[in-house]
Amino acid sequence: MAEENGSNFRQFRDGVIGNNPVLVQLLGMCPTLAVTNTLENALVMGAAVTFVLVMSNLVTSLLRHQIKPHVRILVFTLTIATFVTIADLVLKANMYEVSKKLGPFVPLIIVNCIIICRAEVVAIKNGLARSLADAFGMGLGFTTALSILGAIREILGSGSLTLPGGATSLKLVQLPAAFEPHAWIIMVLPPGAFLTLGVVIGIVNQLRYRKVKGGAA
Amino acid sequence: MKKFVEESWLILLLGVVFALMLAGAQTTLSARIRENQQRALNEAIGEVVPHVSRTEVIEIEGYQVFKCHDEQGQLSGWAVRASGSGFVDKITLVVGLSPDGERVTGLKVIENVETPGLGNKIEGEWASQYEGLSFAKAIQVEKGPPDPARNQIQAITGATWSSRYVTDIVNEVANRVRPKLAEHR
Amino acid sequence: MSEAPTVTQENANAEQPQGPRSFLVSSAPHLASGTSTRCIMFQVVLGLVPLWLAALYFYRLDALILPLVTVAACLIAEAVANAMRGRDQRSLTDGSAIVTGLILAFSLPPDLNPYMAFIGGVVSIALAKAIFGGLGQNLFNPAMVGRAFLMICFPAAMGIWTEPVTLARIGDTAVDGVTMATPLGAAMDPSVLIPSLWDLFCGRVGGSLGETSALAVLIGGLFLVFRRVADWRPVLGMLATAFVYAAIAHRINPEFEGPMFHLFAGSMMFGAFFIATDYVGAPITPVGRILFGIGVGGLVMTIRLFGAYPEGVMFAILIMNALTPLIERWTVPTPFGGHVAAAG
Amino acid sequence: MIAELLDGLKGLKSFPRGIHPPHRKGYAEAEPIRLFSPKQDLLIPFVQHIGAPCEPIVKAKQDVAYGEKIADASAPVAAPIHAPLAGKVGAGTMAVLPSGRRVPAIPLTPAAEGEPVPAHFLEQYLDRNWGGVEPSGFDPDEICQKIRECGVVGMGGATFPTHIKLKRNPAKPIDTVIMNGCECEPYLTSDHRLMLESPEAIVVGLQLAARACGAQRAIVAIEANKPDAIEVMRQVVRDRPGVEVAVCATKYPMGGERQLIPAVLGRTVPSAPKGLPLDVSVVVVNCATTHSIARAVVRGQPLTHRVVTVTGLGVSRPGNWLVPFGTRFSELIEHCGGVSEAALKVVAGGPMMGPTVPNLDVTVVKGTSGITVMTEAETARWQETPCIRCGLCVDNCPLHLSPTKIAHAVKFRDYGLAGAYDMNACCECGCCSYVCPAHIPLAQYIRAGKDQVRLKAAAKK
Amino acid sequence: MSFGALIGIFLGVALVNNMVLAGFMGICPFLGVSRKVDMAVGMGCAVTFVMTVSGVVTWLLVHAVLTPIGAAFGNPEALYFLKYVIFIMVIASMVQLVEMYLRKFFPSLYTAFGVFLPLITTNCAILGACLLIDMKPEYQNLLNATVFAFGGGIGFMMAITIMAGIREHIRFSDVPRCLQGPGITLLMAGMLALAFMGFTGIGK
Amino acid sequence: MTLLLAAAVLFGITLVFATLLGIAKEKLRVEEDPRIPAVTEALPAANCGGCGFAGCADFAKAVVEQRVACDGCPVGGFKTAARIAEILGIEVVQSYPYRPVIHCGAKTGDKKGVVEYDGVRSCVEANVVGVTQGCIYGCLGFGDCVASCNYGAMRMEDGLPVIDYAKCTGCGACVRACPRNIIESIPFKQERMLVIACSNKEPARLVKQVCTVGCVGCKMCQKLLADMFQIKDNLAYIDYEHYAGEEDREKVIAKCPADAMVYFGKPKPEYAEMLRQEEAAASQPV
Repeated sequence: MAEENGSNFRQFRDGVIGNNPVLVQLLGMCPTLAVTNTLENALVMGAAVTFVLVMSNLVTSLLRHQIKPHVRILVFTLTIATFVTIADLVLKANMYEVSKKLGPFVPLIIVNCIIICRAEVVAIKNGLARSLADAFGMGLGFTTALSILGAIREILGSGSLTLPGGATSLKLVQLPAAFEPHAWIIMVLPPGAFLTLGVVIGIVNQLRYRKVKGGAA
Repeated sequence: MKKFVEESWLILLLGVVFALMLAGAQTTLSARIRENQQRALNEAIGEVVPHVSRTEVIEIEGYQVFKCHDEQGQLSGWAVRASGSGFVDKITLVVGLSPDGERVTGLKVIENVETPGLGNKIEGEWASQYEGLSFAKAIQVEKGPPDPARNQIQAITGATWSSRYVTDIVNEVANRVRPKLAEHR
Repeated sequence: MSEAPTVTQENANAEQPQGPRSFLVSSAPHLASGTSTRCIMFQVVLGLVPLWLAALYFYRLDALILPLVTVAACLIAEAVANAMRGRDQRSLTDGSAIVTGLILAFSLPPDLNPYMAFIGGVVSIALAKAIFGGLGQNLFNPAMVGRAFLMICFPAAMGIWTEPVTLARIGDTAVDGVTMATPLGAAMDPSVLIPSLWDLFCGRVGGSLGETSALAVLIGGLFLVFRRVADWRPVLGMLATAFVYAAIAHRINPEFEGPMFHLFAGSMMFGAFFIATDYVGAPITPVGRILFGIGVGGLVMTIRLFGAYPEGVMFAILIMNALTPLIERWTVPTPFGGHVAAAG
Repeated sequence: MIAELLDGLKGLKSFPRGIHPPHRKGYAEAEPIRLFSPKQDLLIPFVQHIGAPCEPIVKAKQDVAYGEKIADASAPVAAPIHAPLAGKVGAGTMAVLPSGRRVPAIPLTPAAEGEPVPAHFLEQYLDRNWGGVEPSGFDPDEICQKIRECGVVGMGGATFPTHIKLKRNPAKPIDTVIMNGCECEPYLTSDHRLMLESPEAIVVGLQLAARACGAQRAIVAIEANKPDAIEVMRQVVRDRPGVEVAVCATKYPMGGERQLIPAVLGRTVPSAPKGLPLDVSVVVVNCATTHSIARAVVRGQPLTHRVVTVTGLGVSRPGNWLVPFGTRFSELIEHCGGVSEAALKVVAGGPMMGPTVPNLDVTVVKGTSGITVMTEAETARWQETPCIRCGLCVDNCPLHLSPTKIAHAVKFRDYGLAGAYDMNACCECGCCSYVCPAHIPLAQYIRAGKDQVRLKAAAKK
Repeated sequence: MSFGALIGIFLGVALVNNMVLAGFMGICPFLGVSRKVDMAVGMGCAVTFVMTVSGVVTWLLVHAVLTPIGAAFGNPEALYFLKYVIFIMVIASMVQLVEMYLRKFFPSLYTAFGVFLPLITTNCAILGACLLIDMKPEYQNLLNATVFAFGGGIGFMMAITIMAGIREHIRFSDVPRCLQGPGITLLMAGMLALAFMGFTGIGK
Repeated sequence: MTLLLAAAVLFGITLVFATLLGIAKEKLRVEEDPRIPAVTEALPAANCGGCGFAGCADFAKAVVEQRVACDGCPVGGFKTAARIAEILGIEVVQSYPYRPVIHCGAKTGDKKGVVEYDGVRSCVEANVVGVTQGCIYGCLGFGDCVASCNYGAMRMEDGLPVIDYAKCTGCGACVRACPRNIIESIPFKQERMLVIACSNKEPARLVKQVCTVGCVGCKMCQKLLADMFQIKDNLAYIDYEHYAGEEDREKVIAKCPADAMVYFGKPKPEYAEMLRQEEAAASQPV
């Protein structure tokens, strides 16, 4: 992938659409399932991951000539863990409520395979611009996928759509209280997460197959 | 040894640099984080006890009890942080007591993982039923319309169990904390 | 034969007047017992008739609407799934979707909003069956998946149990809305009176549409067992385990209800005869089926006595469905005469 | 299960599981055995047994007498073939066996003059005068030798050379010989008729077989649905010490040796393909085979004819015929009134295990116990629908296998998995296909799987 | 702490709040290594082992290193911000050490489940367990923490083995093409999670 | 203060782990042949099992341990073999792509004795019934080979499988799928190869009874080109070691009375190109 020719923009676009980390590469499943019960959580998590991704790609790309192969993973982990801690502290300081809801999944970004995968595949082999374009693309792709899931689950499960807005969250949509007995509560519970993601991945695959078929014909 | 240093200088260096970065972030942000945590608790206390300007933390029977004072420095009530088992998992709440410890001045559930849309209604409007109930005898949960005179509250439809667990926690507080309040007055 | 024209397989006989007559070839055996999937499904429906009659008696109109809605939902979902997979619609007539719909309906609260029942039916077929490739390939019992979905989705609506009409006094205006606790709910709640065993047996208690009357379930269920449509192994395994479990628990802690109560209360009987005996989700091996029954019985009682939910049949069946592949794997029957050596 | 309990109460010998297909033996049950004399050429295949093919020892255009040996093999597992009729041999060609195999054969034109078979052949064949024969007077090796010379093979369908089966093996001594008169296949009545019309020869043959392999005990096993045969056998056995009659429950596949041995003796035969009845000290011999043994050893008569049941709704006059080997199905059936318009399948043997033949250009061989012509109404057409995992095949498999699992594995060409479910232990009795409500041809899948595994193993070598 | 409470912790993390099905941790191996039952069991064993060991080691590091040093300088919590970095380093090193050790001294064991070991480093169930132990006050006690970590591993093994059984079972099923692989696995996991909700309240 | 403390602690812990790992690396070193991953990298990673091993990695191990020749990967063909040889540092032997051909040429109209068959519509299962058509050697026509092809390179046409050589990778799945062993992998020395499209081992008279295009074993081809053709069991075989030139082949085809010889072929364009280059290289003086 890194050897392929193409603009930085293309690298960016690939991360969002063609090579979406969640829906196509199936990486970073844990937060995808865990924090998408509301759109707000999904967006905050997406932002946090994007931040860590960018920083880790930045550091890795800068240090790529110094890193010895066998300590590679250790360096990655150290970098990622540091920036995750920073992200966690920032969240706790500025969005306390949301950070409480995300619980252990902010620190768990450390083991999110997307980040280590991008460091390994792109950042260690490429210059700064390319690495950053990739990080932003992947981060945006991740956030998009999470938002889609978050929106589906929140609207079906709670009848609302919430945007993160600091101390007071912003309700984008709020269905009337009469909707409440008809909310699909399963959607905000664990089974709903698995089912929604399964269906979404099925739909994405269907679209991809159709595209492939159309391209061949 | 030389080889070892050659191989790991980067890690050691990074370790130091990152530690410095982290410590920096920690020092700048820790005050606000603590403030956030405090504020969340204070808000809850403010909701269950009227007129709070200053609190004092004491421990009674293993419970965290906040002794609340109003602007004039007079005792305005007590807030007790208590937790107990719920339908799904633990429920943590703050219950407010009048200065004499005879009445419930408010109840706020801080943490729960009860069934969304059902059991987790204990977080909302429902909890205001407790306001004004007496501690003289155990609070009861009734499925039908409650009789406040008999110290009753109405269960959430379909979530009788969550309602009952909350009440149990409150009654437990009444039994264990209330008698000892006088000592700290 | 030498200059025989092109012979297609279908008209081989017709186009060879001068050659020797040819016959249909096939692999032995050339006889069949005459049963069919449809025939089995029809018998299950027949076995459900006593339950339906009891439900009609207790819940009147609800017993008519709910099954209709769920069966319709299941058939529609099946038809759509067939269309999406580009298959013919033959599977609509094999009766499996109807059975799923009926069992789902009979496990729902009588007063449930029909649109929710419809969602349950669609989920049953779409989620539990169609995505696995249709009849026989599903893993979880479709009706139970549908019910579990509804249970978690609409816990409030799924927790309202109408009082059987026959219990209401004549002239009572609010016949429709009277609710009462199910016997199992009562068992968890010290403030509610527990119905007598006789009431339980007849069905004069609150509960799902088809499960309240143990008598009706027994009639239908024994019919199926006698017809060998339902296997006796899971039934016996489940009921015996539940009985023993309840008896021991009752002996240790008398606050738990006795074994007879647990057999007749809730959907234990219905589950044993109509759900645990569902072929597809259960192991195919004889020993596996007994283990399946024992597992269901044990889980039901564990959930009833120690879990948060008053009734555990649905969850127990789903959990054992999930364990079925492992049970099957570990209970491969020994051939009469021992295993063939791996080297052979 | 209830049926098994009832069988036990009635004192019938039985085995667990198995099925109860319709008997349909009424078509030919009452028809006495008659001799069939073909007018057309016979086509005598050189492979009428399991083992090495025979080589012809006659030349084209040579005249042969009745019973003259016309083909033999030097290999140990083989049996010679004798001329079933007096006549003229033609040039070598190929014949189609009922199994579909094409094998070398020679035509034999019946002699135009004189009797092609000895006079009173039928009476001689069904002779009931065996009173003076005492099996102890024969030497075991001599018995085997004579059996081989007369070309006797297992006539239940397996066609394994009998002299090999009966040869004493010090490592695996035999204590019991069972005469298999169950005839559990629906439709077929040839064994039944033979037991009624020539019981003495069968019992003598059984005793000779016991003598050959050194067994102390000889058992005549008959299914309960043949009370007349049981009666006749009991009378014959009365003055034959050491021979007993066992009445078995009417159940398919009672006639399979892996079912018959547990039912009669309570012993379990180790699984195929390695386990054999002799591992539990038992030999099972078909009743037509014992009949041939007696004729071969005592009278020196070669195996040239056998009783064939021609039955089914597709033929006008069902019957039991004594037929020379090499007779074409077409001629025999023509003699029985021909095939009706409604006929759909022609099965060589019974409907549970017999192979179908594509046309009537097939010859009767030593293993052909019957020809069943079935109409659409009698037989089943398989329209495969999805397996609903009802477990009926598992519950009814007499070998306690999981047929649906094996069939599924074969369907997806995972022969390793099929082997893990003990595919090779299957006896292909067809109970699974019979009971399957989804109409899955389970037996065909399993047969195909075994076939493939065998081919792959052969290719590896 | 009574024995009953330990059982409660064990059941709570193994069944009720199963790491995979209710906690969404360890999803990647759950999807990736659940094709064969044998492999799933191997992975489950490896995870259980590493999870227990790292649970204990991180607990010790927090309570025996960070807290005392912090306390010595005035604030016991002063160094808690280093937790994440330390946790992940412990896990990564543990996994690598275990892998090297097995490879050197137990090659047969290494070939049996050594292939899963590198996967464990990025298995969030391990880090998740360490974090949960650290977050919840009831695991201040080392014994409770150990039982929790072990129970979490067993819960993971159970979930992945069941899923592997199911996937072997439906290997020949006619699943729509777009759902084959992760799609159907996620949907099945959803139904499994639905079933596991029945355990709600047990061991409380 | 916190700053320094943090730095010290993290430095300390990092030092401990780095040392531990460093020591472990020395003490617990295990040698693995570095060529194995290199070879694995060079393989097509289709994991098709065409080589007879349990996947590409397994094959790589076998190649490095010299249990199998470097051209054992049927999918990779010559290019891969060359890469592997380069990694292993050995000489490459001339290797042709192996592709399947079908030794039966009887289309639906050419078959005789076809009867109605009731049962599983699949070759392996139909083969145990065995008598669905007169010829017991010929193609059954249910398309097991088509179903076995993972590359969509086969289809049934008029009762016979047709191979799309542009898609075929030569993995051999169809060869294994055929219960009658009609499909064989042969070396494609040219774009299209001559094949005896018959497997019937019976004498001429019987072959004619069941098929209009079957090889009758007349030995005409052997007479014309004894090197290339052999007759065994009434059936002609082609020895591809001695594959004759086009002119000779055309002569034989014209003389064959049974029309049992058929050309199969047109492999992938890149193979054609590759072969052309090789031929050109071979013709140049060294």
